[in-house]
Amino acid sequence: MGRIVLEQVAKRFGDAEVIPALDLEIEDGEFAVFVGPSGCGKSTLLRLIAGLEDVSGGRILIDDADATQMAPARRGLAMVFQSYALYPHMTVRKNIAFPLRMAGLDKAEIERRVQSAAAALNLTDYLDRRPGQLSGGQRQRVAIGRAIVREPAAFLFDEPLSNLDAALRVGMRLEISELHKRLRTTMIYVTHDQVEAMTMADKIVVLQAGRIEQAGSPLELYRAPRNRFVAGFIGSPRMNFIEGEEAGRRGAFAIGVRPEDIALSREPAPGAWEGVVGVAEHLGSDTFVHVHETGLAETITVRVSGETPCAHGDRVWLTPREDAIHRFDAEGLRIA
Amino acid sequence: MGRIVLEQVAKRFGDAEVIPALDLEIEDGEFAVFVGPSGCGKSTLLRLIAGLEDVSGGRILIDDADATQMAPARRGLAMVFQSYALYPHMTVRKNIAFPLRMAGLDKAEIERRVQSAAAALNLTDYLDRRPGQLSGGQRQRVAIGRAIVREPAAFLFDEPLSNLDAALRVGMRLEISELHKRLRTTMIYVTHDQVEAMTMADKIVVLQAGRIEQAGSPLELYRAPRNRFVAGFIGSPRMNFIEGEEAGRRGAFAIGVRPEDIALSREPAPGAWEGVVGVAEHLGSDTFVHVHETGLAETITVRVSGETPCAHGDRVWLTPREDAIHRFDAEGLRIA
Amino acid sequence: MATRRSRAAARMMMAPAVVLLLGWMLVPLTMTLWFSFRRYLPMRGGDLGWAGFDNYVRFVSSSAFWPSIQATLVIVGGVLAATVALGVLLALLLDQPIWGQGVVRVLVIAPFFVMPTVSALVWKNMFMDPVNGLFAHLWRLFGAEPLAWMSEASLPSIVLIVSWQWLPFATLILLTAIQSLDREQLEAAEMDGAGPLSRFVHIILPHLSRAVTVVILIQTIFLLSVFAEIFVTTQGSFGTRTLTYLIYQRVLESQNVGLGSAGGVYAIILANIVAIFLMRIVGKNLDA
Amino acid sequence: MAREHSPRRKALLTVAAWTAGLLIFFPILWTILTSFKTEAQAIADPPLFLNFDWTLENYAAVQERSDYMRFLWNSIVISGASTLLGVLIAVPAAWSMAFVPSKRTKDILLWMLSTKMLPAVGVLYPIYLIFIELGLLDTRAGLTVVIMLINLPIIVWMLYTYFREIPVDILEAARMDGADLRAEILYVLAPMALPGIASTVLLNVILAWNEAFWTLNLTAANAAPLTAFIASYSSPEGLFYAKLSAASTMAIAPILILGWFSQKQLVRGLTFGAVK
Amino acid sequence: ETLTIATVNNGDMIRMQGLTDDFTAKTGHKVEWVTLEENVLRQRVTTDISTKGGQFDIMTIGMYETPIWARNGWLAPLNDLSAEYDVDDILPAIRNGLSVDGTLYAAPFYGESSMIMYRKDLMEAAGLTMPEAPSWDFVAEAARKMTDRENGIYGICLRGKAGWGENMAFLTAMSNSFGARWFDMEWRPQFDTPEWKQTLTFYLDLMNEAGPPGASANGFNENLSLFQQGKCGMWIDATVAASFVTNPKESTVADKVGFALAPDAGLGKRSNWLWAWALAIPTGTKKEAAARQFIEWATSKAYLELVAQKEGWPNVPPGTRASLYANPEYAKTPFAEMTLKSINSADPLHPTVKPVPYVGVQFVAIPEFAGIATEVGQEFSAALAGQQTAEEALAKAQALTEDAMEAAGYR
Ligand SMILES: Nc1ncnc2c1ncn2[C@@H]1O[C@H](COP(=O)(O)OP(=O)(O)OP(=O)(O)O)[C@@H](O)[C@H]1O
Ligand SMILES: Nc1ncnc2c1ncn2[C@@H]1O[C@H](COP(=O)(O)OP(=O)(O)OP(=O)(O)O)[C@@H](O)[C@H]1O
Ligand SMILES: [Mg+2]
Ligand SMILES: [Mg+2]
Repeated sequence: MGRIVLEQVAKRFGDAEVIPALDLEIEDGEFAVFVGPSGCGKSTLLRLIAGLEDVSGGRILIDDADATQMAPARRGLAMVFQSYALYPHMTVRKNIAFPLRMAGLDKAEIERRVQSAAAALNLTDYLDRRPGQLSGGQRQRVAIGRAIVREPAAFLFDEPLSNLDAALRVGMRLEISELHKRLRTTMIYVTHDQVEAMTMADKIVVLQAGRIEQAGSPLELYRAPRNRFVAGFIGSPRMNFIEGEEAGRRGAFAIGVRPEDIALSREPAPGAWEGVVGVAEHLGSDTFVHVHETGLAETITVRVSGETPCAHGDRVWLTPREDAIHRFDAEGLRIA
Repeated sequence: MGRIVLEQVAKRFGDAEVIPALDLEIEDGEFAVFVGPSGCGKSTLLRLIAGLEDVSGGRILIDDADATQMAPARRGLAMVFQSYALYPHMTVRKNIAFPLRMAGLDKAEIERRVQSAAAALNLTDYLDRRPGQLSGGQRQRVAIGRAIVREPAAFLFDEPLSNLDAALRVGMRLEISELHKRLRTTMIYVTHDQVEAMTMADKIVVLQAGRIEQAGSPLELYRAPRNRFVAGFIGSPRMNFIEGEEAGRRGAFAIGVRPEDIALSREPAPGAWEGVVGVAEHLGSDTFVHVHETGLAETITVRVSGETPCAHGDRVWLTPREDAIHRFDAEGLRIA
Repeated sequence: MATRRSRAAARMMMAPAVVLLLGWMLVPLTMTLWFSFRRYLPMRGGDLGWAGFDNYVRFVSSSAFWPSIQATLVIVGGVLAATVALGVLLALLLDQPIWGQGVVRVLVIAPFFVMPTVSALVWKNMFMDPVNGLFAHLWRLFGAEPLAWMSEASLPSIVLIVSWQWLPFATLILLTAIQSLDREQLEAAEMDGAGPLSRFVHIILPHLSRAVTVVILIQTIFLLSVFAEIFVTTQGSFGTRTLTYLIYQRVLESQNVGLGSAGGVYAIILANIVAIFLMRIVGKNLDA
Repeated sequence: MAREHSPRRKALLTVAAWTAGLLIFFPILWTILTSFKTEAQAIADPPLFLNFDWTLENYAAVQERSDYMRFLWNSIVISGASTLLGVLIAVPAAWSMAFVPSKRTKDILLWMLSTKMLPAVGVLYPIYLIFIELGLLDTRAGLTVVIMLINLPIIVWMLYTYFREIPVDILEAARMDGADLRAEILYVLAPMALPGIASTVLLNVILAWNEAFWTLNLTAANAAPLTAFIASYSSPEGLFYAKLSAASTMAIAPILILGWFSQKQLVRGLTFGAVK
Repeated sequence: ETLTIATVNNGDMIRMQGLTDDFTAKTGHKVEWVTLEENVLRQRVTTDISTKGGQFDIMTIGMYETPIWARNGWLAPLNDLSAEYDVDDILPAIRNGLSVDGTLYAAPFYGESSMIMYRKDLMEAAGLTMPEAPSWDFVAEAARKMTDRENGIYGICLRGKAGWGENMAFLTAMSNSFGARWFDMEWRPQFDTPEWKQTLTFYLDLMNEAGPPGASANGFNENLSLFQQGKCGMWIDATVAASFVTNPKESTVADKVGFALAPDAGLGKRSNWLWAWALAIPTGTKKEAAARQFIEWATSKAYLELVAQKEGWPNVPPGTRASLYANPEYAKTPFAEMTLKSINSADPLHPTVKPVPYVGVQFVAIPEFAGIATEVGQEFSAALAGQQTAEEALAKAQALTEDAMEAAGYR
């Protein structure tokens, strides 16, 4: 079980209104990801749910029970912190067992649960080490292990991967996804990395300045962003925005085209945008070409296949796929 | 000017041989990137070039002059540290001016150069702030500014972006690339992130345990990795390796196929590898499908277009592009 | 961490320390204040009635008052200057790679463990005694007339003794601070062409400023109430009568508790002026 | 800068550091040496360094005169108990300041420190009167409380600086894991801050051990610690250097040895958050 | 019962500590000693008695405190002492100093006056002979002649260290012989008189010409060790020092010491003082009976014999009992006779040439004296150290004494 409902939840720190009243429902078993730029209130929202901060207004329902005034430990949630927050003076075994000890379980039961969590997370060999003797990824797994043993109604993750290096991040991302597939427990995951959001979420909640800009499945957000903010935030490399005449011609204040929806050619083409290659980033499989001097936007990024030859200073012509163009009005709202 | 040549350079710390004798040439104006796993000696090599460590053997030539015994300051190189190493008690202006003050330049000249560096790096508004009052990206720029003003023969960067978050990393990566395009000064850049290496380098030097595994342009390494280590290190997601029968059939001990070189279908196909989808990561433009139970390797990762419908538990068939298969012998060396 | 619950808990947990210290401060302070307005002469039968501000006026107008303030400031200032300057040098030295670093550190740290009374006795008798003291022997060895430290150089002697006791403290804090300096900063400065002296002036010294403030704060707290060293050595003569010592003389030697209490109130005021002044700097520096 | 330094430079620095170290240590060394001389040798001209007849007669004389063990025991009890009590009171206070800071936290902290600046002589009479009233004169309990109060601000500050370095996350994790305040402090905070607590304890034992004003003025026979022991050797009639040295050595030896054994801890503790 | 006794860390008291078993054996009472350095002791007992702290059953106090404390009713009178104790055997000068209105309040443990101790060999070498009762002029001349700075020999060692019990004890006694006094009959301080100027100038000149270096830091102890090492030609100080300087174990000049009365200036008063360390019982102790027993034991004739038996006659506490000086064994000690003469020549009730309103030879028995005299002593000490002139020192002394007397309500 783990249905979490926020009703008009608001948070002020002193005078600063960090989260204006917002409503949100997270279904049982759902993997919800909060994304948004730094300082937009993701962590705050998560901590409100966890009970580590008091709400300034509104109610938090967990499985239809009002949890607004409950102590963190009583909400039946488990949290994985960005810093892992492992107890450095305890062995892995003790770390994982800690919540069970606090709950007063008997020794045999604790040991049984620790063993099964460790097995699930490939930690069996490390049970007697201290966190200091583990690599970043292993620590992350211990933190998850500590959360799992409690068999919580929901997991809360606050940027759990941001301290790992790129390669590890990919691996751990997969592990968490697989864990979710296996446990089918509600998970709320905070990140500012849109790749993580896209790859992991059932539901992405895009936040800006404490407000929900859009909530929906990754592909919904990718295909039909509600406004320019969401459009710019989701997708990598970023969507290119063009204002002015080109947009006007398409009946919009601004249009957006994703780098993968632009074709690049080295010959002039009718209606194509002309420009000069700034930097071409060769990733092997793909190349990201940053095109300048188009007169439309400072840079237009185009994704082409890895084989396309392309170098700094080349003159190129860009053709957007017309059906993939997103249109926005002056307020930044999408024109359907 | 800034041609850097290492001749039989070696480094021991006490008994530990961190770098066995190696040779390397970096041409004037080249952007060289040292990559490799943690602890492989990247930083050590950079510090040898900078003069912050003494070599245990061999010679370092800078612009054909023997610099092996020169003091760091006299080598005409500038270094940007991973921690930025800004002077916390000085304003941005003073930080940038510091090397010039040490060089005994007069006030007006210092001010002129600081202004021009600040302008180039968009730091003009922050000149009177302390490093503590800047964001990560701004600090990074100050560190670069401090390096630029000296007009060095070469820049040395030691993982300059590893303390930044994903979005900023991409931006700064581009800025450094553009800086290089503009200044055309030799740059040596250390990272363990292969994406950075691929996108920025003229020449990538892949290190393992202090040895150079391969040095060459990004696409050379992508297309013709000299061994399994390089093949696995370059490219994202990683190359899939398959040993055993499938490899034997192709006259190799092991074969490697990149995720983008595998076609995925939901119908059986002749010769195709059968498997079950574990996690499908939807990035919008692409989807990475992690396929299990193929009997060939634990997981085979496939990259398909964003539109391909694909979910956990689906049964799929994989067909590698035969011409894109890399073959390796038992020692891990590429079979041409 | 900022829920109502935790804030309530925090107040509860602060209470014992705050209440105890408040009591420790207020009860004697109130009594001192009370005494300071009384003619309280234990030798003449105790509390002889109301004195108004007589004690206060008498205390400041006594010829000993301003010299005592001066002596206090000279001792505090002198010890601070000596310990900080020598402490920085010593810390730099100990930070270098040397053989037997651990042993040297043990040697340097030792004076901190010596009780003030003992150190004053040892210095006064075995080193500074003009006849049998080691310094006298040393002076004679070079054909000089031995110095009568306690009378001819009384303040410097006391500063020397107290500095010897506090040098380890300053050295250790500064040493830890130096060791915490990001080595990359020094390397960056080296790459930037700064020589050893420049690195010291431009990088190390500014980095130490925070540690220096802490040294100054803590030492001042202890130095303002230096007593044993003076009691054992000069008993306040030759210009070494600090405010603390003057109060001691008024209370215990002259047996005028009222007058001494007024002095105590002045000392509290002085301490608070110094405190506010220090807190200003430290407060700023501790935040940074 | 991990460059190898030339052995010559290292030798030079070694000589300089040892010279400084020995110079600073010399007064203590000289005291210890003198304690093994006869009174006449103690003032010999020229001074005798090692070439004298080592004798234990001063130690014997001191032990005969005063029951060293009793003073020592009092010192141990008073410094130990006052530190323990201080830590017990300071830990919760430091927890509050470090983890639930408010605008007034720093003011409170600085106020606490400022109570240390009260001149002890100024309040001797009030305290003495209070002690008479409460029957605490010449009791170890009374002295323990006073010394604890004197050092409490330092203890709070040190613990505060230590606690502040402990990530709040970990305490929050404990809270999520169902730990109440007691469990949080006992099982998570205290073990993590153990090095800090240890050095706080050490420093305060030293400060308590060396406290000479209150220990002298509030005790007579029963609770007198080593500071009172020393007061009977300070300047008697006749020659006394050797006996004074012996008594001094006996008074400082326990704490010196403790300090040396735990110097690593102590060094860390002395930093008062000066260093991050 | 267990008695807590506060005492000073002088040799005789330390010897007494060693002999406590004898007392315990006789009476069954145990004794806890609180032995402190003189200044610390004074601070401790004064605080304790003035606040009625009751920490001590017996306090070691001096001739200065006794009358003041007794008048305040803080000391238990020592009447009804046993016949065996023989109060009348106590030297009258000493007894007077420890009594108020004829009642004894503290039993003398040892008594002392001051006298000249000199080096017979050096005196001879200087071609002089020491009369039994020399004048200041003779002393000054002899001191100058004996001085041999090259060889570290100084003609005269006098107290210079500040403190009412240190340099001021000596200087006050000296000033008596020059006709000076602390206060006139109206309690007006007298430092502005020519007599004081003469006293101080004489002292400073003498010390500058014939005194050891750093004399301003020298108290009893420092001078004692100087003399024992043969660095002083003459030393005017407490008579108890005689046993130390003639003790061959401690003194390098034990066999060369002569004694003479403290000098005078022909005005009828000599410059010797009178002092006794005595044992007193604070009122309010619950163990008064046991405390009395102890005091009787420690200041009895039997105690003297006990010490003589254990440590030899030269080491018995001197200066308290006439019977001791009548003892032929004790008379053999070289200093016995001169000590007795010195003590007898002091008169605490009429210490000065001109009349004064106070008692005490080298002190003024009023509560404020210790504080005032210490501060005055610091001024004089600073003058000896060359930091100010005699005139400046006297002017400051006058001012601060006036101040303090006013604060204390005398004027
Ligand atoms: N305890 C606090 N007191 C005052 N302001 C706070 C506090 N905690 C957070 N804030 C403010 O609330 C806003 C939201 O903070 P929050 O930590 O939730 O952002 P975030 O989205 O998690 O950012 P990041 O991606 O950097 O972690 C910020 O502006 C922050 O400054
Ligand atoms: N001063 C030193 N003394 C001893 N060994 C050292 C020293 N500096 C580095 N090493 C060792 O040399 C090896 C290479 O270190 P180096 O820092 O160059 O690795 P790196 O490739 O930069 O790793 P990372 O990616 O983690 O920064 C490591 O095994 C390291 O432990
Ligand atoms: Mg956050
Ligand atoms: Mg590195």
